[in-house]
Amino acid sequence: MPLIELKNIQKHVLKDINLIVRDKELLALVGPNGAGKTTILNIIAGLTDYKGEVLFDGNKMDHTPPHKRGVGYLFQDLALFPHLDVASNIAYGLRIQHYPEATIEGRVKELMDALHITRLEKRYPQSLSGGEKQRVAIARAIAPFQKILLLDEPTASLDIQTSKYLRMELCALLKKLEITAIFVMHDLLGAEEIADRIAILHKGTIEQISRPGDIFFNPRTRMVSEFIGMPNILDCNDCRVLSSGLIEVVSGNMTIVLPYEGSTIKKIAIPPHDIYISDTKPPGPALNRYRATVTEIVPLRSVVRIKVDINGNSLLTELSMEAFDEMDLDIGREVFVIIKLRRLRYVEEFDDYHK
Amino acid sequence: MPLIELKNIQKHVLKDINLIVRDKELLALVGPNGAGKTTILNIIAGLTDYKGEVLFDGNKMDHTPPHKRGVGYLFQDLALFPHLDVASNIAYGLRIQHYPEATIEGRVKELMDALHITRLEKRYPQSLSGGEKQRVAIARAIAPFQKILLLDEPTASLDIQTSKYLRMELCALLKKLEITAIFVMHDLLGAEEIADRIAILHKGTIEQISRPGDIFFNPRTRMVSEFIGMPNILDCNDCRVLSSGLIEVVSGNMTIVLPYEGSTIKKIAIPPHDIYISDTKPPGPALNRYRATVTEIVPLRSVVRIKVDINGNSLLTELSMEAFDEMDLDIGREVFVIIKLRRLRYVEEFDDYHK
Amino acid sequence: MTFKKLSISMSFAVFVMYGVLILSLFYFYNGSLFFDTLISERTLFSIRLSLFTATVATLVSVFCAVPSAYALSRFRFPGRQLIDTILELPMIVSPVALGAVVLIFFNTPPGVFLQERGVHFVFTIYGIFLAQFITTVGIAIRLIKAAMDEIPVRYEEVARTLGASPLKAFFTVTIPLSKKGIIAASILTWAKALGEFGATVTIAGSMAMKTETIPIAIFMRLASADIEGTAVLVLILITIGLGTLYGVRLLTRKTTSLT
Amino acid sequence: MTFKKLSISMSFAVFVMYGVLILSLFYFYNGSLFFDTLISERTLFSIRLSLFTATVATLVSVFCAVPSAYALSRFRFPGRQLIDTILELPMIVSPVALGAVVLIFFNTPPGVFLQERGVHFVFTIYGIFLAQFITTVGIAIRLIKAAMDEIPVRYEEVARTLGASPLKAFFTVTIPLSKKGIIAASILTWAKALGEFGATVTIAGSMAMKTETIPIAIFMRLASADIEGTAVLVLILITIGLGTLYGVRLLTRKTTSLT
Amino acid sequence: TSKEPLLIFCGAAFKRPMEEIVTLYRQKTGAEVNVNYGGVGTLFSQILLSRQGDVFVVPSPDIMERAKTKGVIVSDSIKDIAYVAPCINVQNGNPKNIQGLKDLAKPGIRVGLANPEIVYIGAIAVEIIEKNLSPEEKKAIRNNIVTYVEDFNKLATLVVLKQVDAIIGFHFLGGWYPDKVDTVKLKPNKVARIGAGQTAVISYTGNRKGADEFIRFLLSEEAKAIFRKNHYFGSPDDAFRWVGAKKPIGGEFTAIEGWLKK
Ligand SMILES: Nc1ncnc2c1ncn2[C@@H]1O[C@H](COP(=O)(O)OP(=O)(O)OP(=O)(O)O)[C@@H](O)[C@H]1O
Ligand SMILES: Nc1ncnc2c1ncn2[C@@H]1O[C@H](COP(=O)(O)OP(=O)(O)OP(=O)(O)O)[C@@H](O)[C@H]1O
Ligand SMILES: [Mg+2]
Ligand SMILES: [Mg+2]
Repeated sequence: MPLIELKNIQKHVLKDINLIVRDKELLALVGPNGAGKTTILNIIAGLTDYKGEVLFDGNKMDHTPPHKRGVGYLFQDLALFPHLDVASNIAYGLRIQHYPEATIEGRVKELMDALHITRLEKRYPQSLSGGEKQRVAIARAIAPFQKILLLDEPTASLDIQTSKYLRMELCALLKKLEITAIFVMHDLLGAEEIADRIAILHKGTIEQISRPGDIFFNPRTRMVSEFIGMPNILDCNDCRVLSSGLIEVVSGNMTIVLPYEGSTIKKIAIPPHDIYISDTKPPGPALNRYRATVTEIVPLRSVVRIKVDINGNSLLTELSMEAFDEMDLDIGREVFVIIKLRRLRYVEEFDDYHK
Repeated sequence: MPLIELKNIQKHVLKDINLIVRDKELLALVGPNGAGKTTILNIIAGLTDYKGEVLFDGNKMDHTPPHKRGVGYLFQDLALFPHLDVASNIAYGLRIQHYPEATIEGRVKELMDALHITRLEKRYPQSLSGGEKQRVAIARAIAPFQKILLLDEPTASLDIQTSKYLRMELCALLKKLEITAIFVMHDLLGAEEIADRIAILHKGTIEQISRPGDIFFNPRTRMVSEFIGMPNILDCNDCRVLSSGLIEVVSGNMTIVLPYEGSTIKKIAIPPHDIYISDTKPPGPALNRYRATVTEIVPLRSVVRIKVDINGNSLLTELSMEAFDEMDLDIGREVFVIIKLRRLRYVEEFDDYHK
Repeated sequence: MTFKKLSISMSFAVFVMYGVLILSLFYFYNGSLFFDTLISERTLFSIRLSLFTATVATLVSVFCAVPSAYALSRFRFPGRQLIDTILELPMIVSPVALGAVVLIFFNTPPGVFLQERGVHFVFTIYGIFLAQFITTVGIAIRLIKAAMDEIPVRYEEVARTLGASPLKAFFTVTIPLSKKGIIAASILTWAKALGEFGATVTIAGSMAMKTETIPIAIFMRLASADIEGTAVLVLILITIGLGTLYGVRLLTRKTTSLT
Repeated sequence: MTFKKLSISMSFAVFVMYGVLILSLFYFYNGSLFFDTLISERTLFSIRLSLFTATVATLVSVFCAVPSAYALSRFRFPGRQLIDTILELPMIVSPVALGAVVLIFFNTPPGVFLQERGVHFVFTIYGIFLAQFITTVGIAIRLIKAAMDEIPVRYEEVARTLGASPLKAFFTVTIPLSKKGIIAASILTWAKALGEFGATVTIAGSMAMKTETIPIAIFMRLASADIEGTAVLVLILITIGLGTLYGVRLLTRKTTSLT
Repeated sequence: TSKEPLLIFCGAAFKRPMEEIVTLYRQKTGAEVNVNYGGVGTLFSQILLSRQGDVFVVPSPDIMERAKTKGVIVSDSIKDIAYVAPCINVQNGNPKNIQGLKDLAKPGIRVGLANPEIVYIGAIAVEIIEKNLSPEEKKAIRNNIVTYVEDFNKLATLVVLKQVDAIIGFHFLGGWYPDKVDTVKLKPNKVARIGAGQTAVISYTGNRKGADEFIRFLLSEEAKAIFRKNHYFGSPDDAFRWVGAKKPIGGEFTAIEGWLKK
């Protein structure tokens, strides 16, 4: 059953948003700056007016004030209460909802522990560092046991370690408490780790909404594949395990060799900057090395995108401006192409053992 | 010649900071939340009092007011002027320094173009999205041609594509204009891409300061290796190129097979979560698969860290709590260990062709 | 640095101006008269009356002003601009005239009606409250509104998403955040109520031991061209007034500097 | 929703109170007297004099108040708390008494010295300025300070890193950001100066065609028990005063709502 | 009954004796008496608008006339209670050596007057100037007038605080401020009239008996003694003797018209 439904929402950049978030689902909202992510959250929380309809559990919410919607919201700009110390900021929602003082204390302590801010308990927001503020804001948004949680870039100011653990813990916590949540994120990889589904928003339109892997390997629009930074996605027609611990994958008229790790490969994604071009024959063994023809040259700001054709397979590569200047490439020219294996991604037939 | 020198700086969490930033250098300041990064920038910009000495070009700056230091500063909280539109925000520093109106106009236009905010020219900050605000703040900090630039998490709210391009462009721009810059970042990988040197700050102490690769492969303290998330760094004693396009690397009593890409390998770093443990013999070929003994179990919040011993080589692995619960591991137990190749990093003897 | 000095000097200049005015009172100062006046039953009554009425009037004024200021600061409703402007009335119309207007009101049918129903303001202590309330409530609203205008609505929104009703958000967020402004407004209101003379004397009269507040007592001295007595009473008023305010300020500083 | 209604009602209640006061003037209103009074040479002189002096006094007051408020809001220096408190003086001491204190000052040696050097405030139009200045500058400072207190220092810091000296940061950041507060303070100051009676009449006297401002003219009517004339003049004062302020407010609303 | 509180409106010029008299009256009768002091014109407005009060005490008959016209007072209850004579008052020791009316026209003399529109002594002063001086002198004196004040007491303050050199005031000021104010008598022929403090019952009174009783006390010898102690004249004759000639008491006058618009 859908828990949150948006119908024909229009506001600012949002053109005509229709979105369903299922009960207990964890939806990641991903998209470039100015796509309308925060606007969507504001609409769900009831903080702004809009055209269209918002339904929770099938009930129209358009005239329900924010405090009756039961929606926890981590604001992008945090907005910690400057007149309350860290503990009171976190306890605010619990106090206002008249939880017993013992519950409040326990909950606040637990959250402060989880977010490593116990030692900041009595400090006021203006003396906190950026990341410390974000942690407090997260704790405050989660504290009052609300059924729906909206998190606008919860890890933007966190250091990588914290950000990673937090993501995973939040995810576990939400699942345990059966909370329906929308995460806004910039980092598609981070989103994939935790989300049940990912919605890609671009210029006020939802370009795609699907399970994590799907977005990666089935980008439905050009925008999505640009956005995930993986325009080279190859379907594998055939796989052959080599005796030496490698697997040979055939895609169109091209053969790519990968380390074999015990599974059949369905699709490969190659980031453009991991495909190298050389105008001279490079040294070393001939692993994943091809002859190709330049078919298109698109100079961007600091890099040049070059489309090459390898036996009828079209690949997009990326070259730094300096490297490009050195090489004197032209459309129609023959070049050597090397595919690096480092950052290859692939969909396997069965998944990893523990994940 | 050192451009910025900090001598025995003390303030808040900062214990006794000594730091030299060389002329035209691009230094990345990396560290967990609350390490004191922002505090260091504030001290260099002259926005706070402190114990110790700050020197620019050998001149004591401790009593020079901020506007005479010639330091551009991107604040972590952005702090766009709410009474000025986007163009005027960017032009502020130029106007105040009496640049001719034509220069101002050109500069503002150029920066707005570079940051894709030209269409926001006449908008006021409060109607901008988080990422749009950050772009404006970056443009404003860069605009007035200052000799020193401090950027506090310049890409925190940017989407990944923009963030990547911006990093590279900023880097090119700074080099071109011979600006000395300090970037505060959370993302070590991002820092490596652009920084001349990286300083790792932790709890008010500079733990290490060295060239990008060095930090990665020669973490000088336990904290640093924890922070970079790569506790498994193996020196390679020997390399053997296999005929099949693979290379066999010997480290201690262990042999690891990697795809051979034309270079000899010096060191390998393996992220703990890319080392899988299984209590039963996994299917598939025996590539990078070992028998090991569990020597230590450290339950963290949502993951468990397990130290294993492979023929005398100690490796740290990471397991999700659920997987751990399923497996019933104990110290001294024999397990199977598989090293995935996907996210391996290695130092090669010679570098890639174009980079 | 020079600008800092300049602006501090300017504030000192204003201080000196008011300070010199206070000091010049000592030119006519007569120590024994000061104490005789201070401990006379009549002066003590005036002091008590003044402190009591000013405090009550301030409480009522601020009580009305806080929600009104909030409405004017946060909501857009027809007539808002008009209300905002009319609040200047007690400034534009001098207190004596304002008092006269109140008396005029009590002459109109609704005023007569009220008075016949036992609402006796004229020449009673309630008249003092009324005078002080009318002359202060407008300015109290404007002061508190000015403070609330500067507080981002965002914090109230946050409170709403945490389950606070508008009323609760108002009490737990808006009021604490504008505390500084409300205290400043209360102080000013109290000062103005304490010093209120023109409207008070017109509405409540100047009856000794009944409606004689300190400002009225000062006026009575002045009205007998008793300069020494005037100087002494003004000094008493200033001592009590500024002393109280200084105390309040010291007390509230700790609380407000934290936030 | 109910709270919103409640707070709006409260502001309406205050509006109604002041509105009823104004309306009750019409009980004694006499149309032809209104126009006769309005176009009489003497009234026109009073109007011109009042508008002129109030405007000049407001300009001077605000000019002194802005840097002083900034100093009190941003810098910690010895005596700050004391200065802050003494600003309440013109509130605590009623205008008539304040005027008397000024007269007393001109009777002390420094005052005599000033007067002998040709500084003639007493019984001149400069006395009107002085009276209006003294009664308004304190409150103007406190109002502007209240607004500046709410503006984060951060914006000034940003300006400094962009190369702005403290003075420039003040003009390009602090002033524009506190524009709303400064305008509100100016409006209140102007209103108070326009309505200032007690100190003016004491320092500058009440000579028709010389120092007779509208509030003084109103008092003259009241003191001759000319209720109709009083009502008419109060209406004229209110019309001019509130009218001007309403206009100013409409004009500045556009500019301030943008920011 | 006379135990009902009595509300009296009293012109500020009579505050000194009235306070004593009221205290005495309270002691004698135990009645509750409240007195509002103030500018007499303002008091008049207050009575008009509040429709309250029992007894009105004014320092001059003109206001009583107008009160009568407006029906504010019971017309047959008007009584004279004390008398005052106009004179010139100067700073202590008469530093500018002002000997008579003409001296006020000398260049450089600062003269203060009560506002003739609203204060009785202001009107009397204007009348004296109008009747006794040549047009040139009048012009000169008008140039010397630095201010009008809005009530009698401020007139006294002007001299006490040395803001003016001379005022045209009442004879008792010298007695009130022996070490601050000196009196310069006008020549008998210059004085046009003497003033009389009057009292009357206010028509809105709800306690006519108490009001009458209080007025009777005001006219008693005890009260007269207090007036005398405060340097008022207890009878017209005392005043005439001080002035040096018999003069009309109170009355209407129209001399001030030309003074309003300068
Ligand atoms: N009040 C407004 N008036 C006009 N446009 C607005 C207003 N508020 C937001 N916008 C625009 O709507 C678009 C979407 O804003 P939103 O804040 O939802 O973006 P976002 O997806 O959250 O971006 P980011 O990743 O940068 O936070 C932006 O381009 C923004 O400029
Ligand atoms: N005014 C203050 N009083 C006390 N402690 C403070 C104050 N300001 C900052 N700190 C503390 O100093 C430490 C360093 O703060 P700083 O802002 O420099 O951290 P940071 O490295 O920038 O962290 P982040 O990545 O979260 O932005 C933090 O723990 C912070 O709580
Ligand atoms: Mg956003
Ligand atoms: Mg920081």
